[in-house]
Amino acid sequence: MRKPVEQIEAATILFAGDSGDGSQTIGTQMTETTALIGNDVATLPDYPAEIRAPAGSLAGVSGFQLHFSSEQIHTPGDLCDVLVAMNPAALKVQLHKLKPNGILIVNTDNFARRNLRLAGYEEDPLESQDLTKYQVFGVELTSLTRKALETTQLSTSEIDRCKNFFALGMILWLYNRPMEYTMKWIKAKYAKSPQYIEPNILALRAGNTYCDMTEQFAVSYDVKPATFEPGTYRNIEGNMATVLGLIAASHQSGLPLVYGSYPITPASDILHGLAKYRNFGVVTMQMEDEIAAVGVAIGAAFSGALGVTGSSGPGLALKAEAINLAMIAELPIVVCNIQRAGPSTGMPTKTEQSDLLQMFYGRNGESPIPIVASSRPFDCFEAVYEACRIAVKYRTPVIFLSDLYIGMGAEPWKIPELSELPEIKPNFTTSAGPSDEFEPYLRDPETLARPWAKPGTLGLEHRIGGLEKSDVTGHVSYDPENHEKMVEIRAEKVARIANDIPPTEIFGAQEGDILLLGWGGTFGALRTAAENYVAEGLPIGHVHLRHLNPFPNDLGDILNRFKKILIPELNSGQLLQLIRATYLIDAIGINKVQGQPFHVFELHTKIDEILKEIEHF
Amino acid sequence: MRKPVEQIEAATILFAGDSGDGSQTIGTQMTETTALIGNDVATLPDYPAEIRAPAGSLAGVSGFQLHFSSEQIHTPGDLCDVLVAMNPAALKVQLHKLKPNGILIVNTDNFARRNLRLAGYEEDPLESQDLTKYQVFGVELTSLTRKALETTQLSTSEIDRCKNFFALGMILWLYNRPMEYTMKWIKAKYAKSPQYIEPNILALRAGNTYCDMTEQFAVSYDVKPATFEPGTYRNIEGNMATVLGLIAASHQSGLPLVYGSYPITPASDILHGLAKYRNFGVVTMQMEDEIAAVGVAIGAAFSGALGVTGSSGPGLALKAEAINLAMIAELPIVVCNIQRAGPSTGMPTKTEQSDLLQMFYGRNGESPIPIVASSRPFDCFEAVYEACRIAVKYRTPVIFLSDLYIGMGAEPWKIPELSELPEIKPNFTTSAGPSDEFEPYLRDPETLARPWAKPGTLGLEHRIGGLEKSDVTGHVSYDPENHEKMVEIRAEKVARIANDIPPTEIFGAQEGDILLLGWGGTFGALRTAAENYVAEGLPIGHVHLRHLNPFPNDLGDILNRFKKILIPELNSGQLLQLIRATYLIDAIGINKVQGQPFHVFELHTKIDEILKEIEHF
Amino acid sequence: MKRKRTSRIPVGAPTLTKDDFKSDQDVRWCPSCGDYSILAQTQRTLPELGIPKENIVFISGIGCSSRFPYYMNTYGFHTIHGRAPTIASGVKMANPELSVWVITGDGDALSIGGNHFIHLMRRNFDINVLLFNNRVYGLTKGQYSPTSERGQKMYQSASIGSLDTPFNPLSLALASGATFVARSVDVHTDHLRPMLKAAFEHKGTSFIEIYQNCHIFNDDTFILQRKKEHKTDHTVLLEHGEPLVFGAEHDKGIRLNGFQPEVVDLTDGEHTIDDLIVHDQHAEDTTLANFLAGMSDTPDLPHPMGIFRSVQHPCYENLMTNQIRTATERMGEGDLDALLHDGETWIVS
Amino acid sequence: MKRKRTSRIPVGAPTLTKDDFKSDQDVRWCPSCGDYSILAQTQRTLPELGIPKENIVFISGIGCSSRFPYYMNTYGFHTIHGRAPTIASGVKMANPELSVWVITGDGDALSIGGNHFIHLMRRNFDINVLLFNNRVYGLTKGQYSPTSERGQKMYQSASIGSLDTPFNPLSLALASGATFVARSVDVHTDHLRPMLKAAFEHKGTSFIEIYQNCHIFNDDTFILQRKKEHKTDHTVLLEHGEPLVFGAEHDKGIRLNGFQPEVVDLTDGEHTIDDLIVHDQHAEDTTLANFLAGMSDTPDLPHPMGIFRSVQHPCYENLMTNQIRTATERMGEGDLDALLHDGETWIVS
Ligand SMILES: Cc1ncc(C[n+]2csc(CCOP(=O)(O)OP(=O)(O)O)c2C)c(N)n1
Ligand SMILES: Cc1ncc(C[n+]2csc(CCOP(=O)(O)OP(=O)(O)O)c2C)c(N)n1
Ligand code: SF4
Ligand code: SF4
Ligand SMILES: [Mg+2]
Ligand SMILES: [Mg+2]
Repeated sequence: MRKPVEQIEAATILFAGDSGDGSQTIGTQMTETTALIGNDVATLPDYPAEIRAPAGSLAGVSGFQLHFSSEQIHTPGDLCDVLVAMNPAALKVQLHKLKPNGILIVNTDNFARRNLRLAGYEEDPLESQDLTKYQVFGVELTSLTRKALETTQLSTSEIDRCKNFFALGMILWLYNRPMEYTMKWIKAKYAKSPQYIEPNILALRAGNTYCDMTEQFAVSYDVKPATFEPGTYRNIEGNMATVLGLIAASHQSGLPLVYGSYPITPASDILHGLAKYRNFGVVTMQMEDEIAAVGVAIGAAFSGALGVTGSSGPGLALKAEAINLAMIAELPIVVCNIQRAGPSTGMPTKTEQSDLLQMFYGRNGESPIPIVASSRPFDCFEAVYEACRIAVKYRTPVIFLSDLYIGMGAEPWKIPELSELPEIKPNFTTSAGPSDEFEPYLRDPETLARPWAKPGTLGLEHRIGGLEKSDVTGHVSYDPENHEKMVEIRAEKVARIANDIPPTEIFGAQEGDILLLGWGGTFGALRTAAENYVAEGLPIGHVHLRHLNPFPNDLGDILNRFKKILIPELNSGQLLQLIRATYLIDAIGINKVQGQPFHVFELHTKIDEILKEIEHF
Repeated sequence: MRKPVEQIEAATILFAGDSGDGSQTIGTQMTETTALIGNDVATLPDYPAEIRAPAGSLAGVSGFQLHFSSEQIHTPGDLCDVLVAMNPAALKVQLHKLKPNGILIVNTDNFARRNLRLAGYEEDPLESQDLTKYQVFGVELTSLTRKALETTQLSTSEIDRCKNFFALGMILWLYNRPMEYTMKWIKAKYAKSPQYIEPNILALRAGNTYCDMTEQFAVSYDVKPATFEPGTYRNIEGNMATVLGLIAASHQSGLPLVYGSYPITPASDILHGLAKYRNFGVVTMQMEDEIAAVGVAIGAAFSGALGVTGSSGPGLALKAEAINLAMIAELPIVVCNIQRAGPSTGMPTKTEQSDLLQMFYGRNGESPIPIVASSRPFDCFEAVYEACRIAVKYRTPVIFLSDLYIGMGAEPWKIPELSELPEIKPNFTTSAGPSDEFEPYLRDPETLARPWAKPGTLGLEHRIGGLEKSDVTGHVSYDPENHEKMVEIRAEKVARIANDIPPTEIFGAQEGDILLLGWGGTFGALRTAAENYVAEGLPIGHVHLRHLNPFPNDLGDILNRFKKILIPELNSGQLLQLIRATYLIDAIGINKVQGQPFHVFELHTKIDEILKEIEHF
Repeated sequence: MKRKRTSRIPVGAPTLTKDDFKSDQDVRWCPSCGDYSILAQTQRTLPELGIPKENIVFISGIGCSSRFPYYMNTYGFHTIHGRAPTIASGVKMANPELSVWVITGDGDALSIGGNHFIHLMRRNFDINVLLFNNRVYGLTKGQYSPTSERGQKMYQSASIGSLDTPFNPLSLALASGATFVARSVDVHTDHLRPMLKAAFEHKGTSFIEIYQNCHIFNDDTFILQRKKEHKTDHTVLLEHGEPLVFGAEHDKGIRLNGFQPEVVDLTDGEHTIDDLIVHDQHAEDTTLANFLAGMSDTPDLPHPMGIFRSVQHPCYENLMTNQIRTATERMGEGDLDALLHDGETWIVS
Repeated sequence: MKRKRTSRIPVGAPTLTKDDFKSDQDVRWCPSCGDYSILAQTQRTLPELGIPKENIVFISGIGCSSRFPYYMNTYGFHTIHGRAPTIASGVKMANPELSVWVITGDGDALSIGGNHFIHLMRRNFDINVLLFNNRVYGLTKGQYSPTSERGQKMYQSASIGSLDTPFNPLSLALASGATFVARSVDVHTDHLRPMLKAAFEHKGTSFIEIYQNCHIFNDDTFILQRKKEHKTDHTVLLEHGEPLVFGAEHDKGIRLNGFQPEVVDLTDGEHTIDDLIVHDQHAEDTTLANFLAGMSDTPDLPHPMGIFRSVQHPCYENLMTNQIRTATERMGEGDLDALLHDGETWIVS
């Protein structure tokens, strides 16, 4: 008998278990199903530390959080409505994320003494008083799955690997979602090992039926579709959006894409993703190290291709010397930095925004390089495309900043029309010009870009390199005035990109008490916080910077329209430092350096404080 | 017959010629002689671009400028009183440095058509009107030397190589300096090829006699000894002072010195210099690259030695990842950056101060590292010693900044008493402490330094690494709060070094209109400019920072006591950026990015402008 | 065998056991990972070396294998990717008394760290290098490495197969001047332990390639050399002065055909043991060692296991220590005050 | 010999001359530097290759030798220290039509650039690498390099002599899987030119070590191999299929003694040409090539000059182009709009 259905606006679910428990898989299935139904969705996979942890240990807990809503949302949610804990370790690690009175589903079969000990529980939490503030549902997930699959040909250990779908079946019931999408997915996934299709589907159904038949849940929930702009949508992860953005830039510009890389978490997926699209002429080269990888991109750019490289913090440190060569040689390459928590090896599976100043200044000498940051998973497409556009138009390396949080997070994306994509024109030089002497450092008067002359073009033979070059002719020069001039030209070229940036959008109040100024992966938390205050009618605005170098021309003006500038960052205050130096404004940082994204409530707390201070003045 | 002697306060001489002409040698001889007489001296060798240029070409001109005085001086002088030009190229390149009515000595034997053409002269400048504003002395240096040496056994080409000493003989006469020091030097230098001793001495004497006998110079000059603080003095180059500072730190701390390096201009001389002192137990290792070089320093520090590495801009970029490891592992190493003109390969034989922000921020994640800068050649001793002291006391990598200009410049140095040198105590941990469990991240409550436990010590076996470490225990930790705490501790540890820095000295006005705020190799020009204004009674002060990270605690106060803060730098405004961000002060930069040091008059021009502006307010 | 510089445990002191070498950290590799066995053999071998455990230092780069130092109750340093040889050089140079072990993977040593690897070999510090070769990047989840076979499709990275010709780590080490080169297998415990011991005993850089199974991302890549049922036909044990015989029944051997190795059947009546190549691990010339190293690149030949080369050359740290001694004899113990006053000085009073 | 991919000058077009390959820049090496001769031989050889000069790219690192591209009137890129192989790989991959030449020094290629060097060799791009070996860092004024002889006191850096065992560049290249390996001498112009040509003709990475004299910092380091009066006794010319004979009177030869090379006197009545090693540059197995490469490390043996190895393996850029072709055949030419709509989509209206 179908139980009552309650309409709610949004829900947040966290699946947690051992790395081998398949939480990522069912999280993704729930995400896709929910997106297809028309909810807005945001996800946050939370991988265990980059260590192979023993089964059942705290270090081995893998989580997948998903937030969906009938309204537009921007974050994977702060606290959760439902926590699915496949073992005691998952419970221990993730319980603090569950809302009071939230639904806690645990696999009681995994709460044997050994597992409790591994998780550091002295006594069984299911029997103690600790969980009384939650709605606890102990389910014998393993036994129930085994029973449901006893007629199949699978071994017990194979059957046990299906239990995640039992759990998914329950959650689909709880939120009134159809099972079709997942069934289709299972069929496709196991097309080559068809013996697994039926059992997984059986487990899924069993979980669903289990809720139907038992008195476990008093109600089920429904989240109506969100209102989206009209268009065709898909669900997309940040790193995949980066892959598509790069291919799109290559396709639209007509430049072959050459991606040089060396694996590193969390940037490797861009290499993996691009490697699949050889039919777009995409060349990926897994090189011996990060230096070789950027070398390949530089060489490709010299040859007239779109040279791209990607890595994360430590890899970026290694690339610095070569990026500087691309800068002085004025060759268009794009350098992707999918940031993770530093310093040094740091916490490779956690997120952070702490490479901004490295990207600005981490090279010897005066070395200005444009920096473009994406703000959310789907935005990676537009942002990396913009990086390619700037690189080609201005003949300069461009840094594209993303981070682990947006790179691995997913959300619905309105697929753009190809005709909406900005133009990228390589404008190769094909002849020496009137003087008949090709001048490789003669500049475009507007952009200050120098000519791009591909090897293979008759009459444009020329030599470039990392020694200072004479203006116009490009010959090696140690002339003092020339050096100063070239340093100025290179800075001015980057500065002029600001003329090519649309006016800055301010969300919420256009002037007033507080401006939240952010960049990168904190967009969701900042926008949600801003929406909340704006809904209360408070004079608070939010600006999220896509271009970090140069800053938009109108930024100074905007900053002056607010009493306080708040700069929340997942670092110790890096944009803060730049804004203070540039605009001499006493901006204030809200900083979190925990390898975790902001919770909206953390922002609220700080903003409330500041609001109080402002009132006291 | 001895001609009249005129007393003057100071003189600046520039020797210029082909790389093979020996200008560096006679420049050094004149410097040593002059220092021994008791003048204050400052020098500036100006090497040709890092290219083997054809003889007689503009690119091949090598210069050596020297400034000496009966007063304290701080720079090698702006414009010169005497220019010795050994060929037309030298004349062409260096003439703009000669004062109007200055003495120009040219080797007329080298002004044949071929040489004129190589230097790009259409007609012989000695015959044209261009030189009328100078006192031109054409001397047949080559022929005269050949004549003087005709009785020796040397071949003509060997004889020609002695002509620089003929020129030196003339200059010694002109400034009434004795020839003894040089004669002694020639004897020592050619001890193993004695056939060269006599001829060189003959040439020297011949040049001297030539002035005595001919009517060339109407007067000769005398510069009285300067008043120095009492003490024992020697002449010293910046890189050599660095070598001695490192050996002194090793000696005083009892820590063996291990220097890992890879050759690069202008840092190689530190490697060359240190390699000579194996009898101090100094280990130098020329490694395969800059990464390996810093790796050696880190390993040595882990083993309980004083690990040091040195390089210049591009090499520093390569070392960034490993320096970050030393930072998170909290191991004491010293990283020397002898800056040169960037970006990229840039202009390797020219000076610049443009790596400051790279040193601050050129690493992934939050990576605070103390930075100490030397301000003049002899100051390298004290500054690098201070870097070692901080590294050992706070268990942290420390960056020591020098540059090509001070590294290759020379001046008299008052040799310190060993007892004056600050203490450096390694304080190795030798036992696990009361808990019997060694805790490698338990901190000194005052300095926040962690213990230094050398391999080989029983009971202190422990593991460190680049992953985030748990406070106190040092175990690998992905705990969010721990990470934030460790980021804060590492920042706080560096911040506390400010408590260990003496109060900042302000030269000149202690408050008033303008504060000249500088760092590094610009000291001489800034101090000279400040002295000039102070002498005129103007309220101008000068602060030169030794510690760039952290800033001295009293700096904010000092800045507030002046109407305008002027920050002259040989870059596009790097300290400027830091000061603006930190103190929100509208400081103004005076920037020169030409690969050349400031001329004092350039500072005067800007300061005068600002003074006018202040008056207009 | 010359005496090691490393100081030895005094006679009569309690002997150490395997457990003394276990740290308090949970070992975190995947179940069935070959790294467990290598760890266990190392912990079993170290007590036999007779050196105090506080004199032992393990230095690693980054990778699954590079977690090794955390599990050893000795001094340890888990450094950065590829750079362990440089840091180990600094450790050894600053204190030649220490017994220094570098733990590295095929990616760590031969991809990003390839240059340091070859330079370490030529410098010949007295350092032991254990390369865990699983022909894959384990830690970053299954990309191909410089030892992965060409065309091999990997878990994620080269979805269309690697294009690179793999390195042979032994050939590279030999070409770089390595003085001790050996090979063993993670689970061949009775072979691995003596190899570890021999590496330690060798004065100079010792390099052991250890075939290691990555159960998750490259399972069974060395199945023929690792598994009991295959290994007798697919490996040949090198013994100094002995002919190259292999097979379950010692029925096969390797002989030279021109410059090429060739398998012969010792039971066919045509070939005898006298036709076979006789191993000489102490040959100064590397031709034989090179030849043996190349065998694993040739399909159908057994992979040699054991010591390929072991020759005595001067160690870097000894040469440096000699320079210091000589300089001190010649110039006297460094006198700082005299050094500061070196050259021409003058006194102002 | 397979046809090169590089497009050729159309028949009938004016032929190029040496002067076409001279740039307008003054050549700036020290007088008597060996680099001049290498430059001249290259400028003389290029017109003979029949390829348009706009299709030629010279890529170098940093060092005296690396100034080379500035003097060639082709496309050129003077990059950063040690990284030329990586940039050249990108250039070639992005446009396989180009004829790509890497110019490097012993420090550039084997010290800071050692890793890229060995990886370039194993990938086998169709790139030509010329290593100017002067056994010293010229540009930075005379420090020892990885090919400097041990114990050699250098102009300034190792005032007490280098402690490192030198690399043999050929051995390293061979161990890395190089498919074309040769050696020549700066001033042996009639030998160098055919080597340059052969390198170009070879499809795959071609590596030539060129003994080069640094007149200023390491004069005459190769005096025995460079000077007319010595070279007949101190070099042996390799010719495919020919025995290893040398000496002014062709009176000496090299034979194999066990695994060791040995000089024999062909006039002593005991030895004949049939005892000698016969060169086989096309051998797939590298044992012979390794053996020949090792000769220059052994005192008193002549240094082999010529082509040590030349075998045909697939080139990286061709393998990649094939992957692109196969993928396109299988999946169709990339359709961006379809790609963006890949997977599950839904429409909001
Ligand atoms: C500078 C840098 N680049 C890349 C990485 C990412 N990374 C970590 S381990 C590794 C490869 C590991 O492979 P291997 O050395 O074979 O060790 P295994 O995990 O197989 O034992 C890579 C690419 C890193 N940590 N640092
Ligand atoms: C990153 C970096 N490190 C060091 C240097 C300094 N450097 C320039 S060339 C060179 C060595 C040159 O030796 P080699 O490659 O043998 O070339 P040669 O000058 O002998 O032709 C060095 C160490 C540099 N330019 N960049
Ligand atoms: S991924 Fe492979 S190498 Fe790494 S721990 Fe797991 S099984 Fe071992
Ligand atoms: S220093 Fe040596 S290698 Fe460099 S240009 Fe001069 S002679 Fe040639
Ligand atoms: Mg591996
Ligand atoms: Mg060289």
